Amino acid sequence: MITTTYREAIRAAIREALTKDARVFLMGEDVGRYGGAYGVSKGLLAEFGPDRIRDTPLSESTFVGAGIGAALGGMRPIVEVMTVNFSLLALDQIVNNAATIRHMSGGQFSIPLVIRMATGAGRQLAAQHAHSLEGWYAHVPGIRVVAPATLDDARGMLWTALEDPDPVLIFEHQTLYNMEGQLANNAQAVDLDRAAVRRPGKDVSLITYGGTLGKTLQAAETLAGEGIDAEVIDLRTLRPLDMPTIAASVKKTRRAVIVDEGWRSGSLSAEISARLVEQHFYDLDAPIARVCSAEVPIPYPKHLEDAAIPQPPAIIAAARETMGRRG
Amino acid sequence: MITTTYREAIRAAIREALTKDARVFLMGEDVGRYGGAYGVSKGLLAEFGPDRIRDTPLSESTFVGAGIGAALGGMRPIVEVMTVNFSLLALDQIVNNAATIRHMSGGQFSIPLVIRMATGAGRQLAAQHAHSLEGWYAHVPGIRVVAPATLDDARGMLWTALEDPDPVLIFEHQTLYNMEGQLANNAQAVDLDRAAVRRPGKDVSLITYGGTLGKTLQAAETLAGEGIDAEVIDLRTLRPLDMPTIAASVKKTRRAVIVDEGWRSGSLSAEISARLVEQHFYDLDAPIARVCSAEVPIPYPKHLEDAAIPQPPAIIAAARETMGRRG
Amino acid sequence: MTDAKVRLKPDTTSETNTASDRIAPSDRSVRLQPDEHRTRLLHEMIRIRRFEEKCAELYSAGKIRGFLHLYIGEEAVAVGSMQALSPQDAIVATYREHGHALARGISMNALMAEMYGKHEGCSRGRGGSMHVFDAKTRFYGGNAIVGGGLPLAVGLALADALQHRPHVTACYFGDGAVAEGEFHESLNLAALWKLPVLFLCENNLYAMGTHIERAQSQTDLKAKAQSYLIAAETVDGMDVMAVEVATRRATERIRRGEGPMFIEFRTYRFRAHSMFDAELYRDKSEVEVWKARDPIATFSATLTSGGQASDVLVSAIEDTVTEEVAEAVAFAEAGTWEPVEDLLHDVYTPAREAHTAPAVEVK
Amino acid sequence: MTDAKVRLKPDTTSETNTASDRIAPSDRSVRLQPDEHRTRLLHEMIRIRRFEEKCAELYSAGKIRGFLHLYIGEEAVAVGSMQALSPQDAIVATYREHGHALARGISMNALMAEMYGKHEGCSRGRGGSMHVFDAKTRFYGGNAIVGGGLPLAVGLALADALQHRPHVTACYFGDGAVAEGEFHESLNLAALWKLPVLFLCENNLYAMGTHIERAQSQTDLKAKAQSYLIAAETVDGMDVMAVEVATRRATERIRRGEGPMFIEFRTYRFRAHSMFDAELYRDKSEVEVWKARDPIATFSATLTSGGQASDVLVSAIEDTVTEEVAEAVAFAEAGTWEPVEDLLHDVYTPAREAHTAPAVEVK
Ligand SMILES: Cc1ncc(C[n+]2csc(CCOP(=O)(O)OP(=O)(O)O)c2C)c(N)n1
Ligand SMILES: Cc1ncc(C[n+]2csc(CCOP(=O)(O)OP(=O)(O)O)c2C)c(N)n1
Ligand SMILES: [Mg+2]
Ligand SMILES: [Mg+2]
Repeated sequence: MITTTYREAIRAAIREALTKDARVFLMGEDVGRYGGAYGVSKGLLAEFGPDRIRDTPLSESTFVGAGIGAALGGMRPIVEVMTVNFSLLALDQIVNNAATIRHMSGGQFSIPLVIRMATGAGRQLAAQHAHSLEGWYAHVPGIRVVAPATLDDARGMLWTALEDPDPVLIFEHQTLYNMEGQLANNAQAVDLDRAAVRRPGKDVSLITYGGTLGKTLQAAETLAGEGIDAEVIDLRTLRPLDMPTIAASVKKTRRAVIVDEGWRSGSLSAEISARLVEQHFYDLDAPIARVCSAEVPIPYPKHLEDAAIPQPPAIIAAARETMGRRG
Repeated sequence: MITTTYREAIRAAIREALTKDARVFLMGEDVGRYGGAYGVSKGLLAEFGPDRIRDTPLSESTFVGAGIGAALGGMRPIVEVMTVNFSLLALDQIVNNAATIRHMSGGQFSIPLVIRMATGAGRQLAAQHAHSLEGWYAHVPGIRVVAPATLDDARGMLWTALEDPDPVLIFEHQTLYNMEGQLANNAQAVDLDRAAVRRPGKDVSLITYGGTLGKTLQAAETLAGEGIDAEVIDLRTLRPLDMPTIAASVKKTRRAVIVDEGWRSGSLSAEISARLVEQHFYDLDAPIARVCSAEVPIPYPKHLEDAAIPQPPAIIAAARETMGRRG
Repeated sequence: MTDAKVRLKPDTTSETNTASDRIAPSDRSVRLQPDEHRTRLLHEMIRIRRFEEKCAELYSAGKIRGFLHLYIGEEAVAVGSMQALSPQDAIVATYREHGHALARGISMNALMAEMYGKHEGCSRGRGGSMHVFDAKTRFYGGNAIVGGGLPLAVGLALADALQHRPHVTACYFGDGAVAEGEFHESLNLAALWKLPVLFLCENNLYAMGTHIERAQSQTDLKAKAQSYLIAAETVDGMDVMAVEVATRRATERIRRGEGPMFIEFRTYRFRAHSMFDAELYRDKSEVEVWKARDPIATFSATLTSGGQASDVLVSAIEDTVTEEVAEAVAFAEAGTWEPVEDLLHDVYTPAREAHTAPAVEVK
Repeated sequence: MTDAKVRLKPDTTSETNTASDRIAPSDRSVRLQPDEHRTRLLHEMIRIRRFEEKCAELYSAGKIRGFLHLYIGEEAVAVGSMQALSPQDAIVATYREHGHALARGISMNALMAEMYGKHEGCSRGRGGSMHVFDAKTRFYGGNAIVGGGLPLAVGLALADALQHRPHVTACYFGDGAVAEGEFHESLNLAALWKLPVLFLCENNLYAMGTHIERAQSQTDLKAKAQSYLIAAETVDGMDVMAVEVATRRATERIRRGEGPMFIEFRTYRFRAHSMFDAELYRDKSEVEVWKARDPIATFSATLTSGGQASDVLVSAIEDTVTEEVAEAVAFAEAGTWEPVEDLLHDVYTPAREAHTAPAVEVK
């Protein structure tokens, strides 16, 4: 085992991909000389040269679209968009081209493209840098959406994403880059299909992903102290959702709390709730609860940012309420 | 009463707004000489001149952004984006500016902007012209989203939207423009806050909006023939959702089917379902059902397009199942 | 050209574009069998014209649906420029791409079946008129988002460059697209990275109902390309030979590694923007002036008066084309509807590549 | 200038910019009390410099959080250009806007409180460093999306034009923003509609770590503006007087109704892009070369050597500024946190306008 960070784990994954597959290249704003806005690609330019570590001008729509074109042309591009907020400038390319070309061409062309972006709040970056829009992307047929929440996933999802013949979006929560932990020396590619039970439990299912996994695990520990044995599910894949894993948990616990940093209305949590009701209504002993972001652009001051996004106390309270207990 | 169309009703509303308020102007691609991609603004250029009916170059991000700026500068712009598909090019302006400037400025500036766009499938326009993304917009705090499904709303929502100090997005379903019907001679502005019960019933609530209202009413008629008395709710406002009206209906019927032309996963229907479960779990006698678009970019051929989007038989089947009856 | 029945399509199998029925790329003028080549150009333009006239009819008959954008009047651009492209070059077009598809060598049968939405269509019916795709000829659409194809073209060219393939990506778009931000971003990126993209702007003066004067502060579009230090030229898009010569010059330049190039073709659409357009925005007289420069009529007249073709030959071409169009309609009519059960096909690619788990150390 | 304690801020109440402490707009050279005016320019630049140096300190101390982008080195651009703007003109800036905010007349107290996120901040603490807004001075942000302000500026100018107000909208943005599609769309629209927008490009050679040579195929940015037929000029952004003179010329031109104008200011940031930047992408020596042209040091030297100011005066300015900054910090420290219960404030505007139901016939 080695001690490493989420950032380094992603870098190792990129390095591995560049080494193993000559078709892979990394492209985005400041991925080269600067080393990546979040320092992920530091050193890679020196190692792989400017053909494979490509700094782009500020032009999200075109460099994402060029990634689509390069994928069509036989390459395996990794496109980095600094944050999901800026990806709105490239949304037309992602939704109208990347997600549809296979279909519109009657299956003649696939787009083996990987797009990585940072997401989420927690660093006081305010209303144009802190949103969690991965739930939006998960709405779109034709793409796959994943969110690594652990070192293993940060290390292992990229290669699998690159092997996918269709576009895969990888969302990296801003607050995770510095997360330190242990990783196997021979950490490998991981699947992109299954949710993971990060903490087994029998009383209530806490379903989450990405940046809120840590907070949810924290909440579960506190709940354990109160005699509530929470199971924590890390979705990992946001599209398609791994309903069998979610359902198995909920069938066992008969209660669910979904924790999602998206704005509550229309967040991914709603979809999970709706599916559980459609398919497991009679397995549920209590209303499904959701802990999401408040319906406000993320404010700058720490106390307001903290209040705007999911925090352990709210998760704990929701779980308790689901159990019929009041705080 | 007069006989008119949805298209003409919107045109009348625009004309009225231009007449009543010198700050109002209409801007967008081909709204002038061409008369609007859907013919909505035909004749208005001749009547109001090029200062107030402004043809723009193809540059969605900038003319939407200019609408925001003009609203900041004291005007009351109506910006037409031809279809929601193209609005993805302007999404950065809508989400990162229109929806956030009031907040980021600490309430100093409001953006009294109205954006109209066509949405939806049904005309065989295929995968880049046929999507229903209004549910996406309904996810975003800071904007209001409405969907006129009737002549009265087509005629009456615009003025109220223009009076709103914040951005309002109006979604006009492509298939409704030719809808003909009766309108009062003195048709007036209508509220933007409340859902409407379009057909009272006691057995099951069919909740829908926009382009699928007609199909849902049709389904309700068929169901009536089978002894199932469906109540049909037209949401009208997608953000904020009028939960009291929805809840009142569901409390009465204890069953709900949500009909939404968005792709099923992550559609607005999920949010409604989730809220009903959170707030009315114990009022429900059956799982909530959803009838949505299939998870596929809309295909060109009619039989596949028809199969991809909600149709009366699917609505009927879902309602029956909710009632415990099989087809 | 002795047998007008021979279908003259680009050779999609030969390695380069020096096949005997094509002009040698290094030659600006027509050298090999010039009459045959010119007759082929005429033939290709007539194929497009008659195909689209039939489409208009079929639209009225309800056989073709959705949006239908005719290229009538602009045929010289697609036909002339395609002569300069090799089968390995990539094409990116717009929703007004029937002409490009035919000139590129997509069979009329497959194209017509696509117009119908039949499973035998070149996009298996899923795309329709606006979404013509063809892997064999590297035809990457058909794109119904104005400007949406430009970044794809840049990326395709990047892929060729990175793989050291000597191909050009030809990207067609309209004058309207020039106003979109993606035009700017794509020209800059292509120029910055010296990518082999040939930007082909079909300036037909209108974007739907908006005249270029009301869309562009600078209507000399080549000046825009030059502001990225991209070599640029304006060419008469009603003259098929001029189009061919200019495009050939451009592709040669690009193949020499001199980076992207931009050509503005001055052309005009004779028909409405789409089948829904009442054409309120232009005078009939303006249309008539341009119709006098009909690329087919003028080229045909040049050829016959110059003795390179006879009236007999022209009418033989017309006969061949009539037959080809009829055959395409029959093919489309006989085509099948994809079963509704297959609705969810082609959203994702069925099989992933073999998954070989890596075992590389984390540094 | 006799009393260095007088805070020299733009007059935000006077109707025009001919208030006695400003240069008459019709005069390209400094006419009224030139020494006082020049000293004011120096004072304004020093205010910005010391304010930001304090911010850097406060950032390290954890008082300021999020992203912090310092303007140090570029002060001449904001200070010089703001002289040419009237209080009724509109300003649109970027996330690197402290200098613009101060030069525009937003009080240092309110700005510092905003840096802290306190409720007394100019954006009530909601925005922070990147989102400075001020209705009184028509300061429309602060925009953390590169290029995102350009369309807003076009719209603000359109609103002025439609309301027959003689105002200019000044839109500041970086060299990096020039690559974004919105730059292209916005310049075209402003030029096409002849809107009173003054595009002020702060070319500091870098967009984060990307040198302009690696971002633009054409690095002469004025050539880009000219491709929209927009009058354009390149100006030394390290020379506050040159900046003022050029901007004044531009605003006069715009007020005469001649449409938008573009100025590229050649400048340089002495500090990192933001507080997270390790500056791997440039040599220290390059920074040193530019530092030798420090707009404050050079202007101060010019003034003292030319006799328009004395060392005593300069140190009096420094004292005043030190005091002002200390006061601003004290103000921010004493500021309050908005109650958490108010979290949902300012998402929507509380009251709608009076609703008068129309009774107009449908035609
Ligand atoms: C982004 C986008 N905006 C608007 C439209 C609607 N639209 C389709 S074609 C067209 C005009 C395009 O004009 P031009 O680029 O000149 O091409 P032409 O149709 O003349 O060949 C418009 C506005 C669209 N398809 N995509
Ligand atoms: C659309 C968008 N893409 C990327 C970023 C991240 N980013 C912030 S500042 C910056 C560089 C901008 O450079 P420039 O326009 O030259 O302004 P400067 O910082 O030099 O003042 C980048 C890439 C962003 N904020 N917005
Ligand atoms: Mg055109
Ligand atoms: Mg810069």
